[in-house]
Amino acid sequence: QTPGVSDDEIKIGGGHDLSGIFAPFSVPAVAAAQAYFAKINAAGGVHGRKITYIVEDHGYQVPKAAQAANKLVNKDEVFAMLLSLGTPHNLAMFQLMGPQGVPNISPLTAARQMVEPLEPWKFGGTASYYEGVRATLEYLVDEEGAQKFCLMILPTDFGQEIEAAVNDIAEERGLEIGAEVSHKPDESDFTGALGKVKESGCDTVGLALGVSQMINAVATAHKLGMDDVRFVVSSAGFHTVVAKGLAAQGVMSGVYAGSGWQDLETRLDNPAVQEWVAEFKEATGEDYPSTGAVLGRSAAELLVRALEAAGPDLTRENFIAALENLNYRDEISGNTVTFSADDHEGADEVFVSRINNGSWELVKTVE
Amino acid sequence: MSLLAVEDLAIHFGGVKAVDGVSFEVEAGEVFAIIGPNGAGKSTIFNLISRLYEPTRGRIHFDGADITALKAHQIAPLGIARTFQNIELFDHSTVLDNLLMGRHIHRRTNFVQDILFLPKVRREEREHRRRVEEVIAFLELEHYRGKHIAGLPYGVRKVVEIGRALALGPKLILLDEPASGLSVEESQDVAFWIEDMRRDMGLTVLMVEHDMGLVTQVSDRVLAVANGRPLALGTAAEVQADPEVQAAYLGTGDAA
Amino acid sequence: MSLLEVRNVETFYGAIMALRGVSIDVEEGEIVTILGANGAGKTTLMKTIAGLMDPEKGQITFDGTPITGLEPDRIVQKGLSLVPEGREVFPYLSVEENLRLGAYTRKGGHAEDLALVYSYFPILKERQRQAAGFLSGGQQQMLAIGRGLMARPRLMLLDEPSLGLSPLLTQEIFAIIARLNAEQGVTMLVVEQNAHIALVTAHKGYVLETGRIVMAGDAETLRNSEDIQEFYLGKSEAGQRGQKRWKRRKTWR
Amino acid sequence: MRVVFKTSYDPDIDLHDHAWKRWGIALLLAVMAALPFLVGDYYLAEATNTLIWALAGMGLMVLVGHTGQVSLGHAAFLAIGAYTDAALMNIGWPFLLSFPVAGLVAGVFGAIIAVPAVRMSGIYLAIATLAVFVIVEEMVILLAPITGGIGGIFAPTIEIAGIGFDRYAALDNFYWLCLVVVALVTWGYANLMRSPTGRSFLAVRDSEVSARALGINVTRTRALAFGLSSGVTGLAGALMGHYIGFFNYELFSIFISINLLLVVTIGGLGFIPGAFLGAILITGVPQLISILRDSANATLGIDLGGIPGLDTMVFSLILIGFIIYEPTGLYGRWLKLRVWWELFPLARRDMFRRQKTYLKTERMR
Amino acid sequence: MEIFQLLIGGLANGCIYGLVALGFVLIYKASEGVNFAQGDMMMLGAFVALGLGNSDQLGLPFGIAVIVAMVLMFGIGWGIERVVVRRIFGQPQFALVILTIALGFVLRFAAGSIWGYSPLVLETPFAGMNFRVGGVVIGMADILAIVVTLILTLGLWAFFAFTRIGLAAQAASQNQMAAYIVGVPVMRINALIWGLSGTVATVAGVLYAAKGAIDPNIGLLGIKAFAAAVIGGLGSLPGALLGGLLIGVVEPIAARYAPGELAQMSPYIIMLIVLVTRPGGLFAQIQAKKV
Ligand SMILES: Nc1ncnc2c1ncn2[C@@H]1O[C@H](COP(=O)(O)OP(=O)(O)OP(=O)(O)O)[C@@H](O)[C@H]1O
Ligand SMILES: Nc1ncnc2c1ncn2[C@@H]1O[C@H](COP(=O)(O)OP(=O)(O)OP(=O)(O)O)[C@@H](O)[C@H]1O
Ligand SMILES: [Mg+2]
Ligand SMILES: [Mg+2]
Repeated sequence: QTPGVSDDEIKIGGGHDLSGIFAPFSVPAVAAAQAYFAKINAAGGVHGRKITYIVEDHGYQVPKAAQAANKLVNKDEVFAMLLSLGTPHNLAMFQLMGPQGVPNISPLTAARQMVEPLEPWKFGGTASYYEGVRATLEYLVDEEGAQKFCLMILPTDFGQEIEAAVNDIAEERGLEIGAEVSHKPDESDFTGALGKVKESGCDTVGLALGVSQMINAVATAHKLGMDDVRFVVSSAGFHTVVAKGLAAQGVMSGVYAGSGWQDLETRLDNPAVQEWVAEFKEATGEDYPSTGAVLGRSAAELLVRALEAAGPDLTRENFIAALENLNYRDEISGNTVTFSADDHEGADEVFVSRINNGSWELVKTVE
Repeated sequence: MSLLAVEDLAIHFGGVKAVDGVSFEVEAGEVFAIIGPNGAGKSTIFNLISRLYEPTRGRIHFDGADITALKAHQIAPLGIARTFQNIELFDHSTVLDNLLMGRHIHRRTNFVQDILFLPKVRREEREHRRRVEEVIAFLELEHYRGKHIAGLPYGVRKVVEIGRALALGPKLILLDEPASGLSVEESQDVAFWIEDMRRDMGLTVLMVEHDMGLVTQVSDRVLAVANGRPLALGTAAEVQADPEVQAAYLGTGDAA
Repeated sequence: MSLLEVRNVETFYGAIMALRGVSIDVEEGEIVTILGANGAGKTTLMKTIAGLMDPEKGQITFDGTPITGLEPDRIVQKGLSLVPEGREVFPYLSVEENLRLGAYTRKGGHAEDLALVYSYFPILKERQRQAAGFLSGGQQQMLAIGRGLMARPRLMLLDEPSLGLSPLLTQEIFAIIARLNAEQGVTMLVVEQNAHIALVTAHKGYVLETGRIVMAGDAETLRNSEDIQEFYLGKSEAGQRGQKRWKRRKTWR
Repeated sequence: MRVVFKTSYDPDIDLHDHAWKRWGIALLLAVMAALPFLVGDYYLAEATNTLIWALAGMGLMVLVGHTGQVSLGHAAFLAIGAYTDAALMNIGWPFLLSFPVAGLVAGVFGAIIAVPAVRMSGIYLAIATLAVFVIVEEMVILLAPITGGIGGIFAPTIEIAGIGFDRYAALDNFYWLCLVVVALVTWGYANLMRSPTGRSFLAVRDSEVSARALGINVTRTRALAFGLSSGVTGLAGALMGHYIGFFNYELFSIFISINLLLVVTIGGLGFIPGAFLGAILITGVPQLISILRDSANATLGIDLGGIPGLDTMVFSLILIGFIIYEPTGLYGRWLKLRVWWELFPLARRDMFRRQKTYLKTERMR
Repeated sequence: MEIFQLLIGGLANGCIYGLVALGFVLIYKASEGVNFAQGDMMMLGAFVALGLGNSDQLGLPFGIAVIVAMVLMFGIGWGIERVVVRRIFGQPQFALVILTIALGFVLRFAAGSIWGYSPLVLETPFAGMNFRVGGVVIGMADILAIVVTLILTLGLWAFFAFTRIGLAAQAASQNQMAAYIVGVPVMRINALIWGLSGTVATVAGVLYAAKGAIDPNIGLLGIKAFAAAVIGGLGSLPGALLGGLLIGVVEPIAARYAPGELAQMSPYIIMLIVLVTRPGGLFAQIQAKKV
């Protein structure tokens, strides 16, 4: 008997932050995934089984994440985990999931540890922070002649990956690195850090901060007349609100992002996108799906496709095998999802976008 | 040689000269009372002796040693115990525990031994307990042994405070208004206790008190202070006869 | 009708019954004193009247209106003011601010009353800017009484007003009580350990023991009662007690 | 009502004044020891987690409950314990040695901080410890070679005398290990509280002047309490590291400090059992809420999981309810239940009615 | 020149800390309690203003939206006192700490349920308005933050120093029983002060929101603001402002001139230094008891 699978139900688990500082990602992701499952379930489920997505709130606290894993794996006996948020939280949950081989699908973190080292049960959704930033920097060096990099980062895993990407590119291309400033999540004035950046003469800054902090920092740079400095944010900053917020502060350009999916706003004429935005609005009452929602929906689709492909006799083995054979285009995210036995990262493309007058604009796609 | 000697003691708080050149000596085995109008500096003298306040000038000698430079917690081990005018008990503990806390200076175990509760700790605990029970019997507190301080009436708390000071096993005990808030009957008990402390326990008593009846009854010598300065020193009768003391402190005598 | 009527009041501290059905009457213009040993429940009674504690049973009426269970500030507004046991001044406010707060419920100026309090207790005037928490015990007691006076109450409850005061000041306090009563008709309910002076000043008295009123009468009668003399005035048999330390049982128990 | 005649002081000095209480504790311990045979992995893991929180709670209880000092930085001591233990085991020390040393290191660190900190009290101390916490957090990031920096480290597996005590591979054994540690610490703590040291803690809490007048060195006593507190918390940190298996500095967040404060206050300040009750509340109730939520979904078809943050909100409302209903903590309620039981059927409801209470400034101490 | 730039930014930012700190001090002054939900009140205030003012929401003119938000938040603060805080009257201060920690979660939940968890941007008429004075750029938001904070601090200070109710509030914090027996309606004054702190929190929230985006978790700022209030000497309004300014100014200057990690630790190191040298904060209000 496969855990979490009965004749009419498949239990899927997720450890999320629904009440803490990363709720802006978890909440829409869960809403979008639940909406997707509701639709599938209403249509009869997958091979006659309804999907139940059990979401535990860990509030971005690691001990609670461990508790959530204990409940989901040992009590609810879920079939797989989907969209769990937070790097240390996922790693803590892996402790329990690994020995039992509970598949982990599209966690809400683009840390490399989500797929590396390769394990049969680990599956990442999109390109890592590292790859996103790397592609963006390459674009900036090649197309816009970036010469010197600075860093303004939070001491988190995504900050660290951006740092690694900047360092690697600089080394490979023989470019200089200027000031490296680390920040705290509760910081709200960036004049000093920007002063350091200015002093070291950087033309490009790798920015790994909270969403509100990013807006604040870039707006302050604009205020200080540092309009010639470009900011590179990872997928964590590839958020529609960043573009809107900066526009409100009078910043219309100069911010770049690399991520495994495309922004929705410019693709609203795509009928699939249009349809989903309408569905999402009906399900959640929110006008516009945010980054988290896009990721949540895509992960849900991935799960459903793999379950369908795995056939009616569902086991973790054939589910994993099915996943590894998937290859499809995700219209909503605008990327192509491919897995194989040695590639557990779904969408391998990176989309480099930049802010233009309050919207994200795609400038380059890197395979 | 006198047990306690205070020389030219003074302390100023901003402009207020709370104590301003007070000297006196307390002989071993004596009951010495300090009287004076409100705000005369009596409690402050006590606080200076217990080293809670830093004197502006003057010296304090106890048992032949100068204690002016000691820290407040170094006073009790010398054998000086005190009570407070406004009652400073450990409100969330029982009477028994309050009295046991009075035995602190006699502990001979360290915290590691305490955590392991070695037999030595138990032996000492028994001894502390025995001593405390003596105090309880002496002050007739049996009835209140297990009660929490917070729920006790004012008068009982005053007595518990005296008990805690006694549990320390001091040579000198400082009593700040031991009988305030007590009825006549209870003050009478205090008088007996003070006499017993002196006679049976060999204690020296230094006390501040407004109840002239009590002062007259128990004290050997009385020092009257006013405005931080000594006014008169002598037996209770002598001091009460002093016209200055009468004017500043006693009034017509109706209240006594 | 009495100014203050307390009927059958029972007050608890959790499971402990501190008042066991107390009834007293205070007539307008009287000075009434309550005597009682330690822990008799005097303070509890005062607090219950002032609304600081909730009685479980019984009624309290002030000037004809029931005040049982009212918030204490409402009761003060009706003209009842308490000088509590143990001073309870505002330690970080200056002496003058403490006094001004005493007149919180009153509209209009109170410079006159301030001057009056200062004339009673000149030391307070000297210390008017000092934080009340650093006054000596007796000075704080004066401040608490002064603060009570500032409210110009119709009924004043005084819980051990002489606590920690010098003999001279104790006399003065009771002189003030008598004078306010005589000149301004302020009614007084006084709890006092110094039974001697209390019974000289008061018109009427109650004796409270273990939560019950065990004796009541006018001051004269009480002063002449044997029990009162023995236990509260400390007069008779002092010598004998001194030697034998033998206690006579109170006859009302 | 039981009437007890005592013929020596020993029953008062003993941990339990009646034999039946001793038997009660023995029975509780026996049930706890047998737990792995009685329940499945889920409950056993939760029990282990609760034990660890109770241990950390006892650590903070010494400080907050018994000496009246407040700390908002106790997560720092958890971190120190966890990292020290892991680091020592990584260089080859056996657990039996690294574990106590981890507690010792945390304790000594705590005592050192306490020396300048003892002049502060209440909120001021809380903020100073918060600052210390932030600095420790930075140090953890900086000391990457030992701590793994931002990336974090995996806890080494425990082996004692060839037997595995890994939380994931041998949960039963790990549970017993935690149980033994917790039992020993509880015993030591209870001993402390019936001895002169414990009494000096209480003295310092209730009246500093009196404590000094009785010859208690307030500074030393507070530093000792701080040291013991952080030491026990360090032990809990080491166990927590092993329990979770992977940790980086984000495990030891300010929320952990706040949760620990909840443990001791909701449990009942100043009572050792309070730490356990508080730990049960903080670890168990959120689980209970989510289990109820699931079953509401399964049986009634009410999907409450769709409302983000509802679990946490319900938990918060429960906390608010507790505080309003029983401000003295769970242990206070427990005591009342016991009185009620002992007096049965004589107890009246109104016996436990709260009389009005009033606060006075704590700025004068 | 750069140092002035840093100072301006730091002062403006410090003013926001100071404003949140004022909220802490208000409640502390009236009850010696600490409201751990103060940061969340700031968050809610910002959201209420946003809900009233943003063009895709109610769309009121900015000034009116802020004023209405201040009034509404007064009501919410007042209501919190009436509904929950009052029920633990007279209980140890710890009870309030726990209560407000839990309350913070409830407020976050409320804001999240109404406005969602994604960051939102408050539309302000002064966004992007900057002045150049010499080589220093000063944002309109900075000027507003500084001016409003000064006015509020002064106003509140005067309220406590000169009004009858202000004095009564302080009295109530020092001795609740005594306050009652002089006729101070302690609970009603508390409710008033909670309302005021809601209003002050709204102002802080709006000024904070003007600098970036807001989401239900921005209340986290409250912890640092609380620290500011404490090192100022909790209970002193100018102290709170000073504490806020100190931290606000130290942050950018350290970020600019101090090396790496030290920069981030610097506000906390400053806090430690202040507390070790002055254990009761800059404007210490703690004294040894007279015995
Ligand atoms: N810590 C202090 N700060 C400021 N002034 C103080 C302090 N301690 C005492 N004083 C002042 O010193 C004077 C003497 O106070 P003290 O308490 O010694 O009086 P006392 O003789 O004990 O009076 P009482 O009989 O009323 O208790 C008072 O005027 C008091 O205001
Ligand atoms: N907070 C409390 N908790 C429990 N019991 C209390 C509390 N306060 C007082 N009591 C009890 O209530 C009874 C009455 O106390 P109360 O203070 O009213 O006495 P009193 O007559 O004023 O005594 P005193 O002369 O000492 O002031 C006492 O037996 C006391 O033990
Ligand atoms: Mg005195
Ligand atoms: Mg009394």
